[in-house]
Amino acid sequence: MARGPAAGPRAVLAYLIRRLFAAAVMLVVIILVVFGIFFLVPRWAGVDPATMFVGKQADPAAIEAVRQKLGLADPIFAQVWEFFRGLFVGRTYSGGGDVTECAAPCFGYSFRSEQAIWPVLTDRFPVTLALALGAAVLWLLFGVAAGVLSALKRGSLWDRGAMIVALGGVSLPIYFTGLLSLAIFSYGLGWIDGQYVPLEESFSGWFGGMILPWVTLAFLYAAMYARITRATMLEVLGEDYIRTARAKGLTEPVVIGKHAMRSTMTPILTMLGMDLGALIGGAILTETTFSLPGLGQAVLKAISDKDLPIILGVTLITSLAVIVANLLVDLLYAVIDPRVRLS
Amino acid sequence: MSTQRTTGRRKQAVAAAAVVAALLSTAACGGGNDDKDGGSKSGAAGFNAANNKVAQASLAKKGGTLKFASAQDADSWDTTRGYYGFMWNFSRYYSRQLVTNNAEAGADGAKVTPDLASSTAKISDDGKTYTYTLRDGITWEDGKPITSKDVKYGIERVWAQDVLSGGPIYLQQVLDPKKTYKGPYKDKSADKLGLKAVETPDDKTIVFKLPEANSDFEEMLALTSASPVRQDKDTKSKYGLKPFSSGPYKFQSYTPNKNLTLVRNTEWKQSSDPVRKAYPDKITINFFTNANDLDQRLINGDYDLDLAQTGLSPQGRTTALKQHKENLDNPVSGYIRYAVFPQSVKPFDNEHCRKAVIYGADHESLQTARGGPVAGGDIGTNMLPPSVPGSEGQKYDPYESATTNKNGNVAKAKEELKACGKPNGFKTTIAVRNNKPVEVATAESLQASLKKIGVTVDIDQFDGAQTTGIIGSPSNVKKKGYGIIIMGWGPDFPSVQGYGLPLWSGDYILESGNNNFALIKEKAIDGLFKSYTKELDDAKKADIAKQINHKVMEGGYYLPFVFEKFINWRSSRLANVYTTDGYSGQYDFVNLGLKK
Amino acid sequence: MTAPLHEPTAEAAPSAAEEAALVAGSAEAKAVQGRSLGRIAWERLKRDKLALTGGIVVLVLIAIALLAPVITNLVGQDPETHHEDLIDPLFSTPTGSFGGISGDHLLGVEPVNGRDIFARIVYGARISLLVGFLSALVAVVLGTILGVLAGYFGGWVDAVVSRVMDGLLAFPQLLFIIALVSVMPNEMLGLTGTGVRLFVMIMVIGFFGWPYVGRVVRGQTLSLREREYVEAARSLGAGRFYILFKELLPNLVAPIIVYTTMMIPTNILTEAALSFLGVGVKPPTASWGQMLSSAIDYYDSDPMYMIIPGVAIFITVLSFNLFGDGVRDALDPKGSR
Amino acid sequence: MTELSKSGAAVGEPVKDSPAPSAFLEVRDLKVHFPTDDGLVKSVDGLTFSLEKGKTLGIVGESGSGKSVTSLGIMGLHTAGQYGKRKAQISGEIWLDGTELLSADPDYVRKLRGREMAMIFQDPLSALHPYYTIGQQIVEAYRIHHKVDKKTARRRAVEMLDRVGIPQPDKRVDSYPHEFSGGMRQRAMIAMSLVNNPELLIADEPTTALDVTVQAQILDLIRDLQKEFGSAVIVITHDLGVVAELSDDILVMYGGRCIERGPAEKVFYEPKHPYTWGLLGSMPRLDRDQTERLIPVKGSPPSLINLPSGCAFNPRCAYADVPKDNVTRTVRPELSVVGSQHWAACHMTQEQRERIWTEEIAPKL
Repeated sequence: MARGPAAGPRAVLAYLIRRLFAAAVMLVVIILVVFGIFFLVPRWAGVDPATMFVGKQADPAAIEAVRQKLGLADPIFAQVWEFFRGLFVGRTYSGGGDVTECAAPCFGYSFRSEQAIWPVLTDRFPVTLALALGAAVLWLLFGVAAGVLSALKRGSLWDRGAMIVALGGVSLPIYFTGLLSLAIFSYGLGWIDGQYVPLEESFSGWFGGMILPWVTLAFLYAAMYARITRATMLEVLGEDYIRTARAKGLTEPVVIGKHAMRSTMTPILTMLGMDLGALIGGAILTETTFSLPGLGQAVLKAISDKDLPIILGVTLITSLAVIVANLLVDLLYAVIDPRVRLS
Repeated sequence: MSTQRTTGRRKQAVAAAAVVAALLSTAACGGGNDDKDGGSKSGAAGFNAANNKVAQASLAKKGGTLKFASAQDADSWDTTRGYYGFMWNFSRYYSRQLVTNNAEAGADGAKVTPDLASSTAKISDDGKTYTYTLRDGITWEDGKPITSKDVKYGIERVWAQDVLSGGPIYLQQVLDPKKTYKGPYKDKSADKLGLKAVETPDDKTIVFKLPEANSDFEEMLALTSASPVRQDKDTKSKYGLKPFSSGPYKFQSYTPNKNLTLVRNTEWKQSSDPVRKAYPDKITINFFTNANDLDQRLINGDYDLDLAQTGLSPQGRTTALKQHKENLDNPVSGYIRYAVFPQSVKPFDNEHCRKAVIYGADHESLQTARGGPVAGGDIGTNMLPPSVPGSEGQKYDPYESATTNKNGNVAKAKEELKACGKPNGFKTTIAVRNNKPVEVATAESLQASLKKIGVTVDIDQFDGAQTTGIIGSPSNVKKKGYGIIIMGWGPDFPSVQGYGLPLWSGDYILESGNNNFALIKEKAIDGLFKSYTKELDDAKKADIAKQINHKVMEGGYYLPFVFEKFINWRSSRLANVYTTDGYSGQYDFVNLGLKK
Repeated sequence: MTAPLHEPTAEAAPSAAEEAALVAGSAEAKAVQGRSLGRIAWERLKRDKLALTGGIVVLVLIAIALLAPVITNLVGQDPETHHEDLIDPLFSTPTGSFGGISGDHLLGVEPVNGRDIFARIVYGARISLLVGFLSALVAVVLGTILGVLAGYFGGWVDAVVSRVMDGLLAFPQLLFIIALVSVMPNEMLGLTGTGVRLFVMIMVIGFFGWPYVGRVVRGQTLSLREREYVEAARSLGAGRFYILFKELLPNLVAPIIVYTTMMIPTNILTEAALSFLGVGVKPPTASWGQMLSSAIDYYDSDPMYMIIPGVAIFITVLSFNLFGDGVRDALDPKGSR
Repeated sequence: MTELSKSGAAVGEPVKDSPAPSAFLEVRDLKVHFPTDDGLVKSVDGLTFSLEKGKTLGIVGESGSGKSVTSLGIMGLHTAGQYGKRKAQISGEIWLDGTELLSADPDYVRKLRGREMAMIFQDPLSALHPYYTIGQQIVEAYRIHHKVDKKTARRRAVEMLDRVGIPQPDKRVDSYPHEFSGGMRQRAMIAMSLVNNPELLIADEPTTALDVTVQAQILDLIRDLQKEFGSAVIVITHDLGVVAELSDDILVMYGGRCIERGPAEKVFYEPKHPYTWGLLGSMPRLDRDQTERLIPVKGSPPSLINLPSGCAFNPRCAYADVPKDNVTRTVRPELSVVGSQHWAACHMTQEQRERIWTEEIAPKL
């Protein structure tokens, strides 16, 4: 009967190892799939990837040389294997008397922009992270607040109004709201510069550049979170333990703010973890609209350039982010909800 | 119905002409005082004030940061690998050549002037030997002198196409057409200077020995790909990330697709350089992904000019034309936008079917799709760009595309179809790059107008990043049935050779990376090109260019859309601004100055 | 047994009214619901004005999409004819005010080529709805089959399906779809151009959508499996297949309907985003996302061109969302809203 | 002045406009109505009773009879936290220790909750917050009403857990509800309710969710604690057996009204209302075979929106036609004295009831 208060550290460790192993398998699958897409599909479509790397007046010999250097002539398994090896021990590309070193962790090397991918990722990751986190703070604040208020004033004008606005927010394409907000607040009224400035250059400039993307992105998500919060809060308010809390003589702010919120936040945190993870790779539209030099922008450019190594790198980093975020959420969940046991 | 429509059309055309005329006349007013460095309230020089003339030259001051913005990064900043026009233009900040384009406005800017060399080439009588002597005081960014061996090594790099792909290979084709040299990285000689065709008897002298004369050779040496590179600083494929500077500026930082900063090269001496004025202290480029955002930033004054020099996008163009006309120039780019008919795809093997399409096309609609007369350019009537000697502009209009037939001539088109044996029309496919919305728009326009003569077309938008692989492969073009390919072309250097050789010469039909999409293999044209390379007289060269152009047009291989023009933004801060034919109507970057 | 008279009462009674709620939760009440779930849901839906409005708009949109050629014929326009005479050659924008809105062109004309926006919006509805519905269908079919298999058979089948679902949910989907669509050939499976793109979009969006359905269906199947009546059916000697489809599927109808209605608007937005990014259907086929994408070049000089497709997307997605919300609430056995 | 039963609990016709009563708890003409889309749900429709300290009142009825609504009404939980919903309409009077609660300041009532009056809920698993330990929840309950530090409160929590019979209370205080068995959980719930020595304890179906063996333990516990603390206790249940053991008085509710009340032994051994007979008949007894339930209550609870006219029980009553002139279907019976301190609302005459009870019902029980 008497189980321990929570899973012990050993259980947590075992759980972590199991999850990390699953994550690794997952990443391998993702790598395989991405390789398949970019090497097998073009071949099927009759396009030689090597021709993407040569210029206007390229001759067949140059194309062949590029193919050699990039290892495009190797079987796909060999290419995948090389990629894996590169992740751990680094990798050397050579051809035509030129040697290019790519240190571990080598996520590949872009021959279009002559860069190792890892620095690109580490350079752009903070921008995307800042975008996602900043927006998350906003949407949590406003979305959850609006959701709670709607739940507490269920059926009121505020509730109906807020929920229709929220539904509207969910129904708007982000590039549409993004452009509108740029046109209005940046170009039109000139309130906000709306231009990305690196944080190390100027905090205020950075903040000014991030505010529109944050708000735009947060608007979409705040709408979703408001809806979820409202529904969850309503469900929680119907729970017996809320009635118990009242029966104890707790004041309403404590009942709502402590007892009800604690339960309401659990699914919200789950969502938050997944959304943050997804945003790290999925902020393509936002970053494009606002010209933010993040991962999404890099990958969109890479897709139009067919710069496979960058696409592969970003896809991996993103999947990793989603997996890590999910893992964190699961761990956090175990902390928040004592009923959850790590298994 | 149709009469009404024509009337409407005409009215429209008249109105449009009036607008354009009004624009240009105001511009003339604005342009009138450009010598007095006047301009508008904002300080901008006025509409077209820098178009083929120098605006506000005297206002340029030393110092400041010149800020470029761009929606596109260079293909590579490596002098050997870059092929984008703006890269060649920009590379003059950090790279010098033996000879370079004249720092002059308009057509004069396309002429060659000495740079590292003390004078233009001493050419032997047979036109096969070019000798240059380097001037004194020319240095690398570390203060060491630039030698003839550095120049030779830089040129040799063109041969290393397997490592340094992407750039123009004219020098290789002219100096070593048989490709006997394998490039410096596979060079067995100790100094890696094994290229026989180039000799460096001493550090100051360099001699080029051409197997066959080529009258445009010096133009080729003026290309960025002929820049010197120092062997100990050659990082091979990574050279483009930080080229070693021989010019007035050097790389401080560069993150591809993000930003680039140049700072003064303190070892560069003004006295050693007759071309570069080097006004600003610092030059930055910021890369954008949203073209509208970019334009808006330009208009707001956050940046000085667009690096890519492709003109404002429609929204920015409208805003700028309405509110900031004094900041605009409307230069001719030197590009011709056109449709080309591969002869390998039936029925385009028949010249009458090709001509049917040319007659059937609504040229004005195509022009509108390109952006109209101002932002798109004049209706293209032939295939020689206005900046190339021998060009006749709209005066040569074999299909009366800009006059009688500008809205298409259905009757004539039907006649040609009959002559082709397809009186009821046919089906074909237009291939168009998916990353060029304007080209897609022209494809749609062509599709709509060809419908009227019974020619139904599918539009296949192919991946613009794979242009060489898809339409550059004649077998693929045939397989896919691309009867019409929409493309554009600008001269690498302003001559019929620099423009038309890869497009029209039978020798240039390649299995991969082909640009002779029409697969033209006419003895007459090939012969004219041969005689052109041997001809040293400019007037005669121009005449040959004219003949080639006529031959191409008579064959009906091409449907030119426009002689491209674009609307280019210059900030009010800029001084000493001018467009140059040397870089396809772009501003001459290297001599831009700031007012403050 | 009992008269259902009290049923709606109990249903609507405040949750604090403990005893009333108890009635709602009683086995009897469940039996009533089980018998006439559709009718009760419909009763509830009829009362939800917003959901009804959404549903009506959805029906209108479907009608518009189906009757696109008829509608455009009625106004005498088609989506692909150019009207360059209505375009200002200098700015490439329509000469008429409000994006060239006139009696002939109800919503104005497109910049550059002067195509009729009304006709393009009407035809664009076809693409949006087609992709929205079919990809949801793909997701539902895949999700139902795999979810039922996983939930019913358990063991390694469940393990594999669950892992795949986790994996797909961890995939950066939009990125992936863009990448995939952008390398797809122009011709495949006898389709060309827009056909290929549509096919790929439908399949890929559907493919990434099925885990959401799969999870729910699996969970439902798991719990239903434990119920007596399935056991009973089994003991009567019914085959596994029979059990699956006769007993489980009817009980899965409600969650599947809910997820489908919620998935369609998301899919429509995804289609619009893909078209916006230039990997959607190909011109001259009209699509709202693509119109919005090209309208961005005229956001100030011809704002109507941007607003119209934007509003079209907005209204469509909003209507589906409103309707979906209503359906979800109506089918929610707890009736808690 | 209200007539008090000798047992001290309950009973007496409502006295209009009376002054503050002397009973510890007095409920007068309590009505709790909920407006809904379908009409007004009259969950409690005119209920009157009173209760003295140290005494126990059992309220019996089936689901939907209004017994839980009554208890929540006393606790003031119909008005607290009813956000945005159509609010419950409550009328009547609830006097607790000389104060009328319905008209009192809600915050004053809140302060009484947990301290003066506490409640034990039916399902301790759902009634305890799953994310907080038992200790945290008890400490919280204690500290709202006592200005003490956490340590003191925790000692008190351990003490209470010990008192309700939880083994190793100093350890279990840090356990979460889900780590307890059902019986232990209910003990913890009771500990939490009693932590402030409330004078009124309402136990709403305290044993329904528990095993039969555990039920007895919990009932014993409540009885013991009541003796110890001297509180007034209301036990709400659908199980007559539970109240018979525990209560001094019993009140039977049907359709939001009281249909019979009286001292426990009277109601249990000499019930005067057919519905009470039904409850007795459906009560499981150890001395009887479970299968032979002789007088089950047929049908389901009445709609609280449209109560059947006449006697609300008439559609389910086997003896609805015993009184003449169809009176059961037209006239609502009022409570009338049927014995000493014993009231019932039925149209049947005393004789008819006696006859049916002795001839038809009692033998089968």
